[in-house]
Amino acid sequence: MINKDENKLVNNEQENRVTLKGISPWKIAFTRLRKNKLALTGLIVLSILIFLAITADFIAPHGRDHIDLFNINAAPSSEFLLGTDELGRDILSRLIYGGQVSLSVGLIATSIALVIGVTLGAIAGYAGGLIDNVIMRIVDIVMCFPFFVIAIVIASILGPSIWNVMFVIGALSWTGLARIVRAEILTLKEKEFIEAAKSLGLEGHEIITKHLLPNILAPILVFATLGIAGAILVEAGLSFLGFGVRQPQPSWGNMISAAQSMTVLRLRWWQWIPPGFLIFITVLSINFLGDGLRDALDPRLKQ
Amino acid sequence: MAKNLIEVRNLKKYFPIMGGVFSRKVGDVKAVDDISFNIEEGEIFGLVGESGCGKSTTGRTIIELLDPTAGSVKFDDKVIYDIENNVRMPRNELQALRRDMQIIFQDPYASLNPRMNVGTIVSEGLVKHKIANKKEAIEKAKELLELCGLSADNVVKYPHEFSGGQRQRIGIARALALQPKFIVCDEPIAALDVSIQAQVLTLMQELKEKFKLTYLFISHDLSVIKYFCDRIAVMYLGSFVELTTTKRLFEKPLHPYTQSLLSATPKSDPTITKERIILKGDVPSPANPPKGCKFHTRCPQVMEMCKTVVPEFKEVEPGHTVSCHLMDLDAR
Amino acid sequence: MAKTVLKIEGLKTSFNTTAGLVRAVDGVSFSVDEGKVLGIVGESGCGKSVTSLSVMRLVPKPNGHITDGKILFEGKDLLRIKESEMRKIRGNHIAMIFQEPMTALNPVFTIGNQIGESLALHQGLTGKKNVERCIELLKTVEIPRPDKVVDEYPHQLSGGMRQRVMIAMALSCDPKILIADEPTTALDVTIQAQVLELMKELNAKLGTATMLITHDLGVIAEMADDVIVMYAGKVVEEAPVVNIFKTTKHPYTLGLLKSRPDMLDEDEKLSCIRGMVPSPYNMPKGCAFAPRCDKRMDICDEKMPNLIEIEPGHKVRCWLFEEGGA
Amino acid sequence: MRKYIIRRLLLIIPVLLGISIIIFSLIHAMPGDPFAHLIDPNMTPEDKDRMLESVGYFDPLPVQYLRWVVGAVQGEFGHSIRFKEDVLKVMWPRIQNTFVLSLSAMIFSTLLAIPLGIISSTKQYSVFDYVATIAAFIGLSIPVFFFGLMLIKFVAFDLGLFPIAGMQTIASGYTGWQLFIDKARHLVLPTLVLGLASTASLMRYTRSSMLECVKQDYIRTARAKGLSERVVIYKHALRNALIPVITVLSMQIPRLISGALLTETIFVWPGLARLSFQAIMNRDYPMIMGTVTVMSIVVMLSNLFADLMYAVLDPRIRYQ
Amino acid sequence: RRDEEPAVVDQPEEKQEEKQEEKQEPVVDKYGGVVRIATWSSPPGVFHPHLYTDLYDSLALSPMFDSMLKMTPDLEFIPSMAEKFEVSEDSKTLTFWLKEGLTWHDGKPVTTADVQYTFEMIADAGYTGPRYADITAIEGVVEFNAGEADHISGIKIYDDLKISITTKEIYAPALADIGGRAIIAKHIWSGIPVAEHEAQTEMLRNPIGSGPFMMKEFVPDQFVHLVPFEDFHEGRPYLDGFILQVANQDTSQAQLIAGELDFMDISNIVQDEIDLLESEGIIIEKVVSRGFQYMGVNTRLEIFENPLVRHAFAHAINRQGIVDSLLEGNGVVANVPLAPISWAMPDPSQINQFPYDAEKAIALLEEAGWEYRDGTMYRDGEPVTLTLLYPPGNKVREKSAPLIQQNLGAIGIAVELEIMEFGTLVERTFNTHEFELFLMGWGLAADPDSTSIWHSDGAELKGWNVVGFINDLNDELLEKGTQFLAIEDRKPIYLEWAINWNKYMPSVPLYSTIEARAFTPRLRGLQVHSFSNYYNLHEWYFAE
Ligand SMILES: Nc1ncnc2c1ncn2[C@@H]1O[C@H](COP(=O)(O)OP(=O)(O)OP(=O)(O)O)[C@@H](O)[C@H]1O
Ligand SMILES: Nc1ncnc2c1ncn2[C@@H]1O[C@H](COP(=O)(O)OP(=O)(O)OP(=O)(O)O)[C@@H](O)[C@H]1O
Ligand SMILES: [Mg+2]
Ligand SMILES: [Mg+2]
Repeated sequence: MINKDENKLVNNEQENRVTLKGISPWKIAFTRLRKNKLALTGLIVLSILIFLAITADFIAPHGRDHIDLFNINAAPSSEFLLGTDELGRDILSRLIYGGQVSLSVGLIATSIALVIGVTLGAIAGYAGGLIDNVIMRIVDIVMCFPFFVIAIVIASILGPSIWNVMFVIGALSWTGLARIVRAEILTLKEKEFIEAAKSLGLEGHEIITKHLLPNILAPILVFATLGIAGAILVEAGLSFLGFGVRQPQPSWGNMISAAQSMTVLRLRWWQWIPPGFLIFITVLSINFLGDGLRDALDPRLKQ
Repeated sequence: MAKNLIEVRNLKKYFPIMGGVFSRKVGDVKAVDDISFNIEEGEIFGLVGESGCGKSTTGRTIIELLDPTAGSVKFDDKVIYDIENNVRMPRNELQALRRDMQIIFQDPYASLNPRMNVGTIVSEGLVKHKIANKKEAIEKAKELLELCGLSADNVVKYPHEFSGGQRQRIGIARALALQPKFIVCDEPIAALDVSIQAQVLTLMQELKEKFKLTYLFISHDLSVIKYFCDRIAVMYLGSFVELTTTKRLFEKPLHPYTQSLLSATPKSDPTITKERIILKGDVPSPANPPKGCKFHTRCPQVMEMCKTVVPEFKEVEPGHTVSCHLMDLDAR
Repeated sequence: MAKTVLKIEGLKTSFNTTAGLVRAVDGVSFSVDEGKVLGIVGESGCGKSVTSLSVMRLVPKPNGHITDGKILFEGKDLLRIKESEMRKIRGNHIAMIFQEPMTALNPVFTIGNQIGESLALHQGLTGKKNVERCIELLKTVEIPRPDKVVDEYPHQLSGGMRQRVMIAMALSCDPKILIADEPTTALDVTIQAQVLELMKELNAKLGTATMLITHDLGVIAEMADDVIVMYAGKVVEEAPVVNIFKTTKHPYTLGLLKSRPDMLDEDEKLSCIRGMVPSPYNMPKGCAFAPRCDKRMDICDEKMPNLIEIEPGHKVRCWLFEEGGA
Repeated sequence: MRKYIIRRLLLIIPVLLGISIIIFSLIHAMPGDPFAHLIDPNMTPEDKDRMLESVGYFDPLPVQYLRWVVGAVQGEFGHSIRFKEDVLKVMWPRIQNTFVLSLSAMIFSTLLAIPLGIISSTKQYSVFDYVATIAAFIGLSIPVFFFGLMLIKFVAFDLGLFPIAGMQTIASGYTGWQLFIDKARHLVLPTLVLGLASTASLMRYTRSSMLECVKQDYIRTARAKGLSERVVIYKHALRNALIPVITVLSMQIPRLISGALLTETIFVWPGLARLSFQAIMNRDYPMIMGTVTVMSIVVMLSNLFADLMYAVLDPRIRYQ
Repeated sequence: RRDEEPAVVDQPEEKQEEKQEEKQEPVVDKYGGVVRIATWSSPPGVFHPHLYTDLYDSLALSPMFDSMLKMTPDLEFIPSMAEKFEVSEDSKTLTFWLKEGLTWHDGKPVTTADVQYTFEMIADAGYTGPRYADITAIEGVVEFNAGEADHISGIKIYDDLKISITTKEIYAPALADIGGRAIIAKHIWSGIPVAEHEAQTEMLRNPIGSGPFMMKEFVPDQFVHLVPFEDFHEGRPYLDGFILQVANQDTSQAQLIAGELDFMDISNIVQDEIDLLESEGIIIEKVVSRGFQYMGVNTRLEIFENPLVRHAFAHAINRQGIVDSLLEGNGVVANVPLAPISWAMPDPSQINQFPYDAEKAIALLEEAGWEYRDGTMYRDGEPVTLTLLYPPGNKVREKSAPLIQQNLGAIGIAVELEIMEFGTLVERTFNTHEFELFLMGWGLAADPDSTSIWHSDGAELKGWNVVGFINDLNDELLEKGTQFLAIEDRKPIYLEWAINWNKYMPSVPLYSTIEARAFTPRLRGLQVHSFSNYYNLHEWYFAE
């Protein structure tokens, strides 16, 4: 008989490992993340940016779209801390508001990509056979779409708006994720715990949602963080081509692309350095955070 | 004689090999190729053989985790499937029946979902089959864990916080949660440390007695099988080559493969020198098994006829079935 | 008496991990004689592999360090020579066979390439001679169609063949010492028998001193001349193989023997060692085995016993046998 | 292997069909017509309709599509409305230019990223590693057009090291070496800009792949043979680490081709991406279909190439 | 060789002196050098003056093709290929005498048959280009097009050099539309049915004209390289080559300074940029634009029916602000749809100026029955929200959109901005009339006649009267305006027309810009011309 004695010993042993006791993987991930200085910095910077964007109405020193023809291209001063743009609008205020667009484009476009990519990838991987084949051909098709061509076509069909930008980016960038998810699920579904779940009588969708998806969180998260950064850059690129969000709404992307001339580059640093810097630190923070999260969630990095 | 809990008839499981343009099927891996046997209620039925011979596949196909290719399986007098007669247990009935048939896996790490806590893992089946609500199920899980030698407060922990032996106990607790009659044990101790193996074996033995369980015990380790099982089937390349009681098998192994298997087991005493039958070569691929007797390529006593004629799997004495042409010679 | 080829004294190897210092090998001493097989047994994590890697000076960097001790190879302390000098010894005088034949071979190079590499390095064999020697070596380890196999890749071979390739590779430069780290764990019974048979033959033929690491007592019984039993980084028992099996002293060794069904006598019940190996981060203060020991005494929890010789050639680390213990 | 390639090539057909149907419907759903930009008060609506009719604009869409498909199957991609030239002929020089630019960007990023990644991984957590990591992240976060303008401003204009735009000095009369150097000088900045993001990600990939490989058992085996650290890293580890890296590299081909729009625009590089952009702006339907088809084929071929590279580099796959 | 030095517009005093010095140098020294000119987009390569549809093709075409007459910077027509020309008494017939010895680039002589062929090609039923409407004023064109005649009855060839062309009625733009029409070579094209001309890619890419330069090399998306035509009737051009080179507007200034370019247009003058260029010694010549920018208002919509509403918009939008701030003074506020350079441009005192005045705007709207309450404008009880469409590309226009939004917002009208790519915008405006407000510009010809833009005939779908201006007096005056040849006769008609237009203001004119040509100081001899980018190209030369 496995007696009480044995139990006690087991318990003793457990107590010995105080450090690991009763901690969920999320908490462990967070603990690890906290140890990763770069990732932590990324998290803090992002939180600040998001906070600023959300509270823009209260903290922006000037109106977002207020045009002041008497102060066109003004250099930074006590009134306009970061100067004004070519219409005399306050750059600082527009930067704060611009975060709303850039960050939400990043987040929402990536969410769209996540929903499509994870769903299709999971179904393809789990179902296999004909369904898999059909889905993978769809993936192939979408993957072949030249991004800017489709983005422009859709923008001119639907009209330019922040929602369409999000939709376009989301609808075109899920293919990589679908492939990753499918590949992960293909290997994962051979794992014995999936068979165990089957032997308990669980149905396909329960197995996908309860057992498979939680286990591919790491690659999904990595994709998500990279995707957010990518979407912000893509919005900037679309703005450069004139297909970004519509005026007068600012985004960091259209602010920096408004500064696309040599004159501005040469003479008006306040028009391009701040949005450039914000895009840069956002992308950098997200990348650091993504890298940190991946490490934190990697089960192989047991410590 | 006890009643048969499991009756397997002419079970076959082929895995298709895909290839060529448009990934058409170009062949089969005959992982399980026509096996029949019964497992009596309360019995521990051992299944032994080399890696890749189809042991796991047999175990999984019996409880329909894998789709069978041919044959029939009866469980507790209910037909789970009978491919030839196109009988299949309806899905919902099968789901319900799953409560009675469970499986314990070889790799205690891979068989536990790393993202679920132990309480959820053990209670999942209870919730699924609406035997208990979530809260009750967790209580039940605690009981089961204690029964398997783990303290109840472990329910909030995650698999990675346990050692191999403890994880295997969690796996056993999960299998027991639904109070099954029959458990397929697929090499449950192979991945464990020597000193832990004995713990798990002992636990399984106790549970069997306590819950009147029937085991299909799969292993490649003859000494464990010998210690643990009542009857043993020796498998080679998807087929049974010998099936008899443990006692008979170790006293008088008839098939040359069984003999060499027995002699290959490292000796347990440095002072004894054992006569060895060392087999030549490797196990052939089940995708392309040898003609005639599948063992003839490695058999030390191979005869001409072995290369062409498939030996019959027949009873050479009561309760001792062998498939080898040598038996015919002996009879003569 | 045979010449001692390798002598290890008070070897200590530890790892810096984020969770703390792990003393993987904690004061291990032993010696290996020419033509003899020294078996090292113990449970997973007890430091067997780290011991052998220490001998090769291949403890994973940057975490792992050999902190103390001597490794005398033919009287020369390997821990004091230059890395370049050590490289000349590795693979040449001391060769190693690893646990996992599946992963220990580089998947992208041919067998011939991988065996030939050491031949070229240590014996200066190149070109056709190199290939010929490779084929010859493959023949020695009884690989069928060796002339084909030289040009094949590891994944094209079965596990047993791969392990034999590893052996061939290790033997390529006629090493004085062969370290085999669980050479058959990953193999099937019948294949294991083949490989063990082969190793035995080669040992008899070449007279190489061998360190055979395993957790399988059966393999030890089969192969070893002398045995050391390790537990939690320390040697707990050391004796000729017959003594280990017949006049077992240490409770841990005894437990190991009793937990294997094949070591049992007829009708004897399986008995198990309770609990688990202690976490390397949290070693008990006294005897590491004390928490699991049936014969535990109070002193066991307080002080680590010494490894003492109780009979000629038979050493035990247990308070049961040490003066002042019982 | 050959069967596999044939199979994959055959699979391109249904995918191309799907792509062409979708793109065809999309571009015709787009408001506007091929002569929309012709705001010429001297032209009457009838003139315009007549012109539209001459390019088949008023035919029912299925007819137009079928006409296109039937032509395409025979290698006839139609006549560009804007260029009044065969679509394939219009594309050909652009394809070459795109090829030159993307090849050079790929070579640049490979030559830079792989050594950096290796050094970074062998010196994990060193100052070099951190600097390289940060540099890679910077590379991943700079908008392409912005980086391009900065380079033009500081490198080309202020320092005068490279020409600002174009593919060559026009009517320079250069021949032989001079011509080559002239073209190479024009290629430098676009290459930097286009290769930037791939360099950064490739470097990260190489680094993590190397780190992974160095942990493998066969590296220990190699060391146990007495091989020097250089051989261990550059022969045994690198060869394995390169397998995923090269696959990633070949997967970047499509991004280098269709994603080069911004780079091409800034540096006035006459490539395929800009051609397709202009085709869209001008509703040059046959041209759009042509460029999209070419790009799709390139994407699929490079996917196939990636898989083949995998098989070539990894004997485990080769023999399956 | 013509040795009279052309008058150079706005040439500073000292440069004039320089010129004089050079004049004494032997003329041969002027020869040599290749001029590199920026173009923002590549010509697609349809180098046919009557088939091209892309503006950028016309840039390459103008040095290669010649016409019988040409327009001077003072908008006068003088002979080019013609030796002389004559207008008949009834003002309906133009007679041209070609210069003797004119040849095509391939050496074949130019004759009146080529002129005839040029018009017949455009009038052909199979013609696929956009210029047919230009010549329908000629007698017999419609019949020829319908296949009812073998030749255009209005065109009469007397001999190889003399030809006359007769219009159905007096046609004011005849000199431009007939005399200014580029002549194509009959011997090149006549063998091919007109319907198939546009499929002759090879011939389109290698045009044979009679202009000062001939095609050397066309590399799509990169450049067009032209070389001088030795036998040009006004003498071999000084330049050894003319290169039209694709450039990026954002970086072309740098290229100009770095010497990668010699000449470029600046359509939106940014003072800082000009300063930079001038500080590097680049010469900037300003030219008044030939067009104007406007805010189109869909007068078909009930909400905009009342002219007062349009007036209110004109008052509400700070047009002077746009000129002063966004254009940095490089422009003028527009109040009538005419180019500032046009002779028909009325005196500012003669028309309403609609100065920036938000109060007035509100008052006008209230007069029109709108309601202004708490900072919001209501119409029929609903707050007014309008959508303003505009295309990307023109930076000042892009910037003016948010300003208009803010200005209209100040009188309580919410405006949504919708930037859309040009093709889409054209669909929404010209092709379907589904718009409320939009921003666009008109580039005009030298002649003030804008019948096609403002006549009520053009108000249907796809017509150019996109704002839907329907006004009898307007139609009448437009028709009358072309029925005289002499400017003195036409001036009062167009004045009346402008006043009437200004009164109804079917769309809000915003501003006309001043543009500039920037070129390297080494480039000499050029005359800046509002309507022609490379006027007198054969006289351009490089100073050492
Ligand atoms: N899903 C599958 N698809 C294709 N072939 C399979 C699959 N599962 C198993 N096989 C093949 O079937 C044969 C039998 O496999 P099985 O896992 O039953 O062997 P086993 O006896 O359990 O071996 P081991 O001791 O290694 O677990 C093997 O050759 C294996 O390669
Ligand atoms: N690279 C490493 N970093 C940290 N700890 C290590 C490392 N390698 C080994 N260890 C620790 O050293 C101890 C001894 O390990 P070792 O590999 O020698 O065990 P072993 O006896 O060979 O076990 P097995 O039978 O599993 O191979 C273990 O506790 C292990 O956790
Ligand atoms: Mg198995
Ligand atoms: Mg080990």
